[in-house]
Amino acid sequence: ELPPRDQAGVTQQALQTSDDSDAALANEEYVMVTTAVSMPMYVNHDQAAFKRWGEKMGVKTSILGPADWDVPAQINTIEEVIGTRPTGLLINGTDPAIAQAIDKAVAAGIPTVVYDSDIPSSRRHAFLGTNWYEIGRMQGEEMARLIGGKGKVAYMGILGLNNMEDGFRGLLDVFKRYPNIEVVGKFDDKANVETAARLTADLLAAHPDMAGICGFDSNSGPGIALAVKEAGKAGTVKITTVDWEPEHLRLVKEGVIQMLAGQKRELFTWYGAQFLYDMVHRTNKLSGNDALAGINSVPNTVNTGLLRITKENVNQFLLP
Amino acid sequence: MLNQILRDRVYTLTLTTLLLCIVSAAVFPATFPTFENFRQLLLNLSIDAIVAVGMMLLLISGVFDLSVGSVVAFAGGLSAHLMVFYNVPVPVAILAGLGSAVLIGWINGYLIAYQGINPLIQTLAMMGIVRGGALMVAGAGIQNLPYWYNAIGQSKLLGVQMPVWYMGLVVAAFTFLVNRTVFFRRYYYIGGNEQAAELSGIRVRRMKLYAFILSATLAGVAGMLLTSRLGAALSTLGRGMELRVITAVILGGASLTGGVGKIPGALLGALFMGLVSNIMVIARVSGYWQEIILGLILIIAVWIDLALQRRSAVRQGLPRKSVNTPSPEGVGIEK
Amino acid sequence: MLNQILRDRVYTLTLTTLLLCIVSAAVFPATFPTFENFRQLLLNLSIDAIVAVGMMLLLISGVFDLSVGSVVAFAGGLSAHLMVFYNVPVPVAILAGLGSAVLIGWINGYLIAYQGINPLIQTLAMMGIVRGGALMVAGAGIQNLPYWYNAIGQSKLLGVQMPVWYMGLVVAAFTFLVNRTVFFRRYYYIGGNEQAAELSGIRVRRMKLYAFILSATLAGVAGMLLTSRLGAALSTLGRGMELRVITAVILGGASLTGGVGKIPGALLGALFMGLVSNIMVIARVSGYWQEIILGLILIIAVWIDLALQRRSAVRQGLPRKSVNTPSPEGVGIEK
Amino acid sequence: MNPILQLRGISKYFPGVKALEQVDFDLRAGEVHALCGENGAGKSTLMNILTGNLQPDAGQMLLDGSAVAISGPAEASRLGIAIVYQQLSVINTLSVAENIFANRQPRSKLGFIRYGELYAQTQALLDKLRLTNIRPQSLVGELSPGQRQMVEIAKALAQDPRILILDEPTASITQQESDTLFALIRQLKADGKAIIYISHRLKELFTIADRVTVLKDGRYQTTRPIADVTSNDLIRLMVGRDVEFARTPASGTGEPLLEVKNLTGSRFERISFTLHRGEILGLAGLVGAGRTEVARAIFGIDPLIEGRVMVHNKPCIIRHPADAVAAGIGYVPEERKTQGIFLNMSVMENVLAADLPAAQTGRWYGIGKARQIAERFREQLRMATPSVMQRAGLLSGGNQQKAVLARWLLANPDVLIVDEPTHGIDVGAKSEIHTLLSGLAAQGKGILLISSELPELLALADRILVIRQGTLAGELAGDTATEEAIMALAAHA
Ligand SMILES: Nc1ncnc2c1ncn2[C@@H]1O[C@H](COP(=O)(O)OP(=O)(O)OP(=O)(O)O)[C@@H](O)[C@H]1O
Ligand SMILES: Nc1ncnc2c1ncn2[C@@H]1O[C@H](COP(=O)(O)OP(=O)(O)OP(=O)(O)O)[C@@H](O)[C@H]1O
Ligand SMILES: [Mg+2]
Ligand SMILES: [Mg+2]
Repeated sequence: ELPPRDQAGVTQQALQTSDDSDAALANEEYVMVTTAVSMPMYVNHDQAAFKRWGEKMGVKTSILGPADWDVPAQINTIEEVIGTRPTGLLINGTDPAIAQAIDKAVAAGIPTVVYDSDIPSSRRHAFLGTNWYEIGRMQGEEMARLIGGKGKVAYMGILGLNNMEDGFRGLLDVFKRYPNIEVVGKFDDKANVETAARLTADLLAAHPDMAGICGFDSNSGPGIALAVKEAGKAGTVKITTVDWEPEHLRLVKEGVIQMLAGQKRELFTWYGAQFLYDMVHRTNKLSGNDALAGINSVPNTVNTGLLRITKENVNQFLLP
Repeated sequence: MLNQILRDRVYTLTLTTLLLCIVSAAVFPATFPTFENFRQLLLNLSIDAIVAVGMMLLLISGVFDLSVGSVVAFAGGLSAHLMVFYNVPVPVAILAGLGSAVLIGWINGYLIAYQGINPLIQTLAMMGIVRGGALMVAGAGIQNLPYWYNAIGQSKLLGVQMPVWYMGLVVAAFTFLVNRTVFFRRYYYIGGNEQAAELSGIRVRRMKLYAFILSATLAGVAGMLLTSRLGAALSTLGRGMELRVITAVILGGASLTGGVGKIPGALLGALFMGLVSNIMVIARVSGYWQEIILGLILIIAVWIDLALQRRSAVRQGLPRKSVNTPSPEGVGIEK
Repeated sequence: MLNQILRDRVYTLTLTTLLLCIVSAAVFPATFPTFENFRQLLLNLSIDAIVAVGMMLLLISGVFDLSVGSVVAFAGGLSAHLMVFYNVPVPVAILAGLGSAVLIGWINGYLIAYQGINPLIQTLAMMGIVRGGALMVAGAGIQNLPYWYNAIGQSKLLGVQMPVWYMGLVVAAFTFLVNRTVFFRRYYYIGGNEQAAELSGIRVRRMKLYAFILSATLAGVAGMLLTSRLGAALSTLGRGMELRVITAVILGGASLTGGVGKIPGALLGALFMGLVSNIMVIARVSGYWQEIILGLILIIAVWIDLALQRRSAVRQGLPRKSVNTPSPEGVGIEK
Repeated sequence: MNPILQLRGISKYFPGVKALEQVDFDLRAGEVHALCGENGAGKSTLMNILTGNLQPDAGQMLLDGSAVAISGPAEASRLGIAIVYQQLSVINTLSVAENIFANRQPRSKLGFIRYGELYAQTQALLDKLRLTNIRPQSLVGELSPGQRQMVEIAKALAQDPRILILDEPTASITQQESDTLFALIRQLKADGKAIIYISHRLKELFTIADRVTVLKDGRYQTTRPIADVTSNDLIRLMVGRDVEFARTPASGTGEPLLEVKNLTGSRFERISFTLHRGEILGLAGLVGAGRTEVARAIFGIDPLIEGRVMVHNKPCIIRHPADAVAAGIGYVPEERKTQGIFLNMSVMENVLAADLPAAQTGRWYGIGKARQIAERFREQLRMATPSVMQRAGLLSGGNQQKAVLARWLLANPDVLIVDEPTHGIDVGAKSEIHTLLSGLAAQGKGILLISSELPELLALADRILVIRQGTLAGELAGDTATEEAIMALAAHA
């Protein structure tokens, strides 16, 4: 048969719930589905916090998703997971295309929370995260400040990713306001340190007067920094980038990278999971029967805000 | 006779696959052997399988194509672009998308078969070019595709989503054609011994050209199905698909040296890989364990079915393989 | 004589490369032909080039290895792990890292040469497994490596960073060995005709095993250099390196069918690819245009040097090539 | 004198085939011991056991009276056994020198290869074999089959073995080369070396061999001094019946089938001749004379620089073998292994290669029908194979050749070009193929017969064209021509 013309037509199963008995808790399972599941940043922030939460609450947590950045594969995983009826789903909002999968989960009565980037077109119960457009803006502002509003800048990341392209837009929107800033190019470092380093080296050769470079994926920073260091231009060529892995922090401390636009990824998953838990356990009843009332009892959208990491505060992030 | 069978990858792999199913059904009785799960499983591998059929044909004739993944993204992206930004009617947009795929296949085929450019370099270069094109047309992704376009991939038949049926159709059709038409039989000769094929009056170059066009077209079809299934076109679709598909096809009995392989093998290979990842989802394996275990299972599977083949080969007393180091290719080619 | 030369990929590619350099030097006199630019260019391709040498050897003998990229990450990660978390002395840690690479190579070689597992599947699976291992040992990335370890990759000689010199050393050494020792010459026999090689008393399996070990070891060395150059070990190092390197090597004159190729070709291939992307950045090509133009240049380059080879071939009047589609492989291998 | 090599009760079984059954064989120093038998009699298998490529299922080998087990080629050559394989085992991507000194290149004290020496030694060897037009540096892939065969021989001689095995060394070379080869063999013999000589050309055996051993269906028949047997005795022992090579009466008519006018290609120029309906036209010449090149050009494999081809009096442009096939021309190539046979495909598929539609019922190809067709030819040509589903690569050399011939019998073209058609085929089968060819001619086909075996040309051809260095040196009438006359025309004047 043909697909429904609009999701309203879909028969919704009642949101699955559970009581607080330890027995119930023991066989509750909260599943996180992301993509590039083994990307260190994800492992050390999102997934670490999610696991900690699970241990604290005494419930089972699982993390699933393809090894590489592969949205269709993430969708496949979500749809396969739905069949196994987890207690709650925590989904990395990698691309608007996962909206349908999310709706399927919701229709199946599985509490579903999206984190990192929002999927407004979906019927997700809640979203926690940041707006990549803002990450772009933040980098733009900082870079403009660092180079005194004039000079050549370039930026790199993974081209074609929805959230990253938002970031690029934010960055460029800022630069638009600085007529003396010349954007010499947008580059695809394929989330690969060597490529980022190679591109940067080439850039520095092409533009000896390069003022600054912005990076948008977690491998951009180390790569750019490496090439800038090797060209002996650490400090003179300004670098702003995303994420705050140990490597990034070290480079900030060394003064090679000037600013990191970090996300509070731990909060995404910790509170995301908590939202799921509260929905399942109806921790906060807002009405006689929230399900019938057609309301859900967790925040709709949460902006966790950004971290601004610079030489000043980097020491607080470096682990002893 | 049993030996005959055991020497044919299609059968040995079927055995291995069944084995895997039985085991996991025993371990996860509640979640694995359910209609939903298999429906989903098949849906998820249908796209790869369709591309794999084309790839199988290429490998039978001794070549391969790394650009299929990019073609999936480009063809889908192009028609989405036309429909959304230029309101081109659905059928026209689809034709345009498929047309672009045909063109890409033609260029690959022409440069490889007639200009003698190395297939790996040619298709790798094309993979980059077309990926660039995909970024051009799909940019950060295109949503809100026309309803009727989405209907292609999202409607269901007997509770199973269409792509699965299309896959079945493609596999069945090509299995039949390759077994029963002179035209497709020729590919085995080309892969078996290109010179001898040429001297037997087979137009090797032209046939290769066709093969590339065909596989690109199937990739195009896959692109349509994937985008309509997602209801969106992403420029990153089909990334890494080429390697996945080639692996599936080789698992399914093809060889990089050409001349061997059967169409159902393509489906089987894809099915096997789909099963493995499905089981890992069900078993909640993830993180680096996922990659490690996937790798191990792959090796073990191939090893098992080599063992099967070797044992039957030994019983059949095939020439001691020491000379050309034992290879699945060596045996079980006669169909 | 000239024909002889024109029939050898190493020379034709050198020509093409020089041509490219001259043109871009003329167009970008200020930015391209500078010492800094070339120094960095070489530094950035040195790691790939070292891996490419091993890959060239594999392709000469008719096989290849997709797991090298993962080995780079794992070997580097392992020694970093040992040095930082267990305060293992630098030399020991390095040996451990290299040892792990040797082991991986041995497993690949054993399963492929002695168990007859298809090289593509085996090394692809190994690529996943080892990547998993890399994630395990390197985790979030390991910083603050010992000074002396970093010194390996960061110190300079004549204003050029060490990895470039190591690359030179490796390429020179293997060029000599492969030309002048019976041991390495054997790989040409194996790739040229495995059975004939066996009949000439060459232990094909054992030689293949060695080849895999060697290429893995070189990948291990590359891992050491990369991590020490970076001053940190990241689990994502070397992603996608395998395809990059194989392309370089085939560009440099190798063929997937084996038997042909020269060690300097590996360097040349890597150099050519490095040059192209360098020039594109200088020419302000950016965004997806990079991929598109890179692809086009790749095709054109191969096409040009096919043309060169074909012309000389015709003048030499080599028949018998005419039918089986003209391929660079066929010609120009003799030392 | 006691034998240096003795084989006792050697047996070897392959699926469906008793390749060898209780075979005894002994070899003395300083003798040339001929081994003959039909295709598939087990000759090559026996030799493969001697060189350790195959292990016998039963029996023992005594070298100098002491039992040995030969593990592989390396071991064999260590024991001083060298072989020239029937199936070419040279490596096309390497130079002549590196092929000859495979894995044993001359080295300096430091163990590095000395190319100067390598090429010098090779040159010496080539001179010894009078192969003046081959450079040590040139790629083997660029040589003609005949030349490759000579390289193969040089490779064996280079090891200067005490036991030299030659498995059909003369199959693809001409008189001249054969003569040099024989001279060399006598030389070796004088030096007290032992030679095992396998050939289907009985005439050769009588000129070179001292003793002869006959195998039939893998069984040992007898060993006799060559002096005590006649050619007919041998044939009877091998085939079990009499075979005579009577010259077939010419069935040529006046009607031209194939007409070529000053054909010029990369290796020949201004070749013109006419092939008439019902005629067998012989093409003679030394190795590398350009016969194969002419054939390839006509068949559309190599580009023509000049000249035109007419079939049935109609000029036709042939740019590709497919065009040739369409025009009613067939070509049995001389290089079976690389250009003729599909080693990894079944005999059935090999037979059908040139005419797949034959196996169609309606518009669908059917395995069943294909099988029937293959079976038909298997019987007609007496192919020794357990089943038509057998991999062609597992057939004996001669039977592979039959499979290739069957392919063109099926396609049934008006003009059939056969390049060394009885290449490695036993006497029985040879006479069958001869009758087959003259039969085709009688049916009104035209046959262009390229052969390096003069008796064959003399027995079959109505007219013989002699090619010397790519040019037409002359024409002889088949019934009056003699070997001497042909050689006189072919040899470099
Ligand atoms: N590896 C193998 N597997 C199966 N059968 C084989 C194999 N090798 C040889 N045979 C069979 O063994 C028999 C003997 O083969 P062999 O090559 O020794 O014959 P031969 O005397 O050399 O014939 P020819 O004169 O044509 O070379 C043939 O029937 C052949 O089909
Ligand atoms: N692939 C090749 N590359 C270069 N030269 C070749 C090639 N094949 C043949 N030749 C040369 O072309 C000439 C003609 O060879 P061809 O085989 O046509 O002669 P032929 O009369 O058929 O001799 P044969 O008895 O060996 O078949 C020979 O000198 C040979 O060395
Ligand atoms: Mg034989
Ligand atoms: Mg010839």
